[in-house]
Amino acid sequence: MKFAVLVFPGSNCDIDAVKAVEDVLGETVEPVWHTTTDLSEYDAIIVPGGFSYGDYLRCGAIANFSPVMEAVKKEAAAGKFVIGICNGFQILTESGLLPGALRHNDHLQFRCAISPLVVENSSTPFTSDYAQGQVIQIPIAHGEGNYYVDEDTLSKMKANNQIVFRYHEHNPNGSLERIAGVCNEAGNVLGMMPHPERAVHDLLGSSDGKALFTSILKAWREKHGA
Amino acid sequence: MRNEPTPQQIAEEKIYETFGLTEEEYGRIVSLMGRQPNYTETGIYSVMWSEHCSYKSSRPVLKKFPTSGPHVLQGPGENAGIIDIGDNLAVSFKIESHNHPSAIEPYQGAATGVGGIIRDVFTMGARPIALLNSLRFGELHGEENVRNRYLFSNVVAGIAGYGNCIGIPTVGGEVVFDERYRHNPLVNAMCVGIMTHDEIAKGTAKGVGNPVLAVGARTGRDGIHGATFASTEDPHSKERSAVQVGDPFMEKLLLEACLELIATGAVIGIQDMGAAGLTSSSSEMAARAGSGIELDMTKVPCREEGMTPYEMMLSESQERMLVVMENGQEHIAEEIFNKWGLEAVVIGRVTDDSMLRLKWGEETVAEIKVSTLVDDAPVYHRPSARPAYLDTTLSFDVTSVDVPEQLTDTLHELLRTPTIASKEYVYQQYDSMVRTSTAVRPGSDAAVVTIRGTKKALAMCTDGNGRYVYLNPYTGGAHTVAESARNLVCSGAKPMAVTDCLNYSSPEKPEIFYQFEESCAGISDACRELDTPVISGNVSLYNQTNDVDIYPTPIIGMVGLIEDTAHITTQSFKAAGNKVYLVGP
Amino acid sequence: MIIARIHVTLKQSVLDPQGTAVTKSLHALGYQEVSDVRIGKFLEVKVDTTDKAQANERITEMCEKLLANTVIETYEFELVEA
Amino acid sequence: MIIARIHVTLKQSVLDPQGTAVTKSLHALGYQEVSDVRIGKFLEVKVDTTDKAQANERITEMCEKLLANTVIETYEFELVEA
Ligand SMILES: Nc1ncnc2c1ncn2[C@@H]1O[C@H](COP(=O)(O)OP(=O)(O)O)[C@@H](O)[C@H]1O
Repeated sequence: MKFAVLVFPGSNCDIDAVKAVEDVLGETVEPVWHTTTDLSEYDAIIVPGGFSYGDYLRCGAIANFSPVMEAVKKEAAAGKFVIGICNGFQILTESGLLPGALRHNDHLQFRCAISPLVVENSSTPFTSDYAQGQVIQIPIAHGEGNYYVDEDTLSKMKANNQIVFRYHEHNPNGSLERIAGVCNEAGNVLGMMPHPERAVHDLLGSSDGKALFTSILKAWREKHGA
Repeated sequence: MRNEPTPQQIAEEKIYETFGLTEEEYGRIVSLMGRQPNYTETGIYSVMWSEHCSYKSSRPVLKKFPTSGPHVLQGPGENAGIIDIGDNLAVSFKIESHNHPSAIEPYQGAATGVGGIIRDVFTMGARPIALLNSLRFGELHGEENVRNRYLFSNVVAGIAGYGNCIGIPTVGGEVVFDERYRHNPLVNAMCVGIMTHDEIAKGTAKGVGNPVLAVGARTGRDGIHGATFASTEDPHSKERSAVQVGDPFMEKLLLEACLELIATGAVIGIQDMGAAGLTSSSSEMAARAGSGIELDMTKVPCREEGMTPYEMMLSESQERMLVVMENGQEHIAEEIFNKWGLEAVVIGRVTDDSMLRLKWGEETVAEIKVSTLVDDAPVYHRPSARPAYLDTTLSFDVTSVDVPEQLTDTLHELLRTPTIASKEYVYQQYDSMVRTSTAVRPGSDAAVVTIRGTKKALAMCTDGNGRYVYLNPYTGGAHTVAESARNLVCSGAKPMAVTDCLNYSSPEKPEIFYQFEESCAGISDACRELDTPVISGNVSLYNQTNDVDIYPTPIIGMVGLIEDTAHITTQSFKAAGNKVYLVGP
Repeated sequence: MIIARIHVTLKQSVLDPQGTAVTKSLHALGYQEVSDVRIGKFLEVKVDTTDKAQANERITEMCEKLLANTVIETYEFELVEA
Repeated sequence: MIIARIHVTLKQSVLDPQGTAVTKSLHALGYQEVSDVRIGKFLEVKVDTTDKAQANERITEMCEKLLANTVIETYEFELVEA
């Protein structure tokens, strides 16, 4: 299986995503510069965290116009797995691949901590190695992770099982209904504020993020009969 | 074209005094030059001879620090020091103050302080892997302390804003609140980087004819006279063009581009344009190589229109570097910088006549012998006098204090004081985990950062205890080093080397100079004893307002090596039933 | 030369965390008369043209595409000759 | 009820990294005619009073104290009756 990790000017969790794929899965993973226009050779695309374009104007707004994003849309439509983490989630909402938007944290501060999450939907290609309702420890690190979506869209998302993660008990940013991660209707595009790539080794304080990567590999194998 | 005072006016109207030069210093310049300096030249001397750049009051004291050892690859004198940690790996680190800018504009002052120290480390060729800081503010509670709270929250936000955006984890630091710092908060930032031995870069301008490039951000009128302003008593009274605003996004691009450029091997020398910008970077790079530099000021990429050579030389715009390339290799820099969306512009050449020469097209607008800026800067052996208060403090009998009856209440009271209470408010705003190498996050004695591909890890901490140093300068200084060493040892590391940031009041007051000398002697002796040489550092003097001097506050940043990540230890109790020991003399 | 003065604000239906925080701070400072604060962006975009109609069209495009996120924000602008 | 419409902008000589990034992005999107972008804040503060003179004074105070950072920013406002 072959992963792409997009690199925008200002991305800074790109390396972490590469290391996580290498360490957890041992599959091929390549950093891909934002000017690339063809992603067809990859099976999964990671839009990593960081501060693309300094997060100036709005998080993810400028990155959304990078040439590579057209290719992401194309591969997403073709059913490839796309996961946006933190800034990547913001970019995916800006691009319209995922519903909603991310506002400033309600307390207006950046927040970095290991945050418990509940797996709300364990039937996505990203979460099948978790149990439904499992509580996992995953780091957060963001200033604008306060998820918003209008009521109509939210009820459609619920009906369609698109809420994938919620913060467990404590809401660290004011997010609507404690939403921490959502997927698209088809289920092949996931966006989440917490950083699974930061929770892949006990030395880092948690290894609960590993199952997200193993889930993707499992889903890919099932799809390709490998 | 330029509406500047003439050399005669500068002499007769003593305009040099507004630049912070004394009459004696001005006289020295005239005799070194053999003529009266023009406006641009006076400006250049004033920043190079400022306390901030020349260390004119502190140099004789700093000379006493132990600075060498078998593992020291680069001691003080470069942008940052470097130590060897085996396996062909080297670690570079330095601490620096941004006290005065933070007192005026706390968010941007702290942010640009972080930006500056990061540049010092990556110019050495190292990839920055961790940030730390050490902060001092006035008391937090009460109506009268609104401004202290404002300074505190905005300094923390500024450090977070810059470090988080650029993607270097802020893994440690310390904060103390005391009335003594009400008007003079301290903001010291430290950066640690890692590289292989062959990646080490230096700040030299060698090789006649080699091109000199300005890279990164454009030059604006920011912070002109920042360096001299950093050394004068009242930051508010000084005229200033504008506060410098940090652009961490630009710095992230600059960092990646510079490391990529250094890796090509075509770089001769590279230096951050920090305090005193183009002036200090060009003259220090030339001085280290014993060469000269000629710059065409019409080539300097400017952000604002109509900037004069004087303004360009003194600008403190952030996120800029000066690079000397091998002749004919300029295009390598241009290509790499273009890829990162940045500019790399040839603005001059290395010469062999030992002069810093500035041209405006054909016209020569300044011409100064480099060695007179760097080596001939004045050195002051300030008078020193033992402060009278020491008689009382040193003879104070601790046992004369009554033991409180309700010790539990006393304990609660202590735990409530902001200096002792948890600093989670601070460090939860810092991304301490980016780069996924942080094994021990803020909140323990020292932070621990692992080194990918090896079993090794680095432990690091910053410590200072101004009140202790005030009460007993020599022992306080030594204690600061010992505290750092203990913190490292408790995390499982062997202490390796030290960087120091020396924050004091005016060295012109003999009692303060005594504190300075004595505490540095304590630091020196402790560093010798613990075999942790001083490899880099920074001095911040004149931290006083009216009659209030800050406590003498030397901050020690220490880095230690953990040979095997299995040896990492943390502070917390692990399980019920475990035995607790008290060890020590 | 035309300058577009653009205001980008959160839609009424979207809770404004910054505004709420500033309201609280103002109350803490004793400004009890403040009942609500909304915080948005103010952009000044200098455009090298003299054709107002065209500028109007282009600025609208820029707002729709980049300057505002129409999921949560609205925008309005005026063109000023400079 | 009075609404203060407040514009807070960076002083001219102060670097505006956001504005620079947006200018570049607009160029990349093909809006070559854009020569400069400056980004500031726009605040609407609702004040429970009918006394314009007093509102004027209080809003000035709020700007000086909290809403603008006068070391690097300038502000201006207008009062609108609501
Ligand atoms: N307190 C100190 N201890 C040891 N070395 C110091 C100290 N202060 C400054 N130095 C050394 O003096 C040199 C000049 O420092 P500085 O002017 O702070 O550098 P920069 O140009 O980055 O501002 C540096 O190499 C620094 O390591």
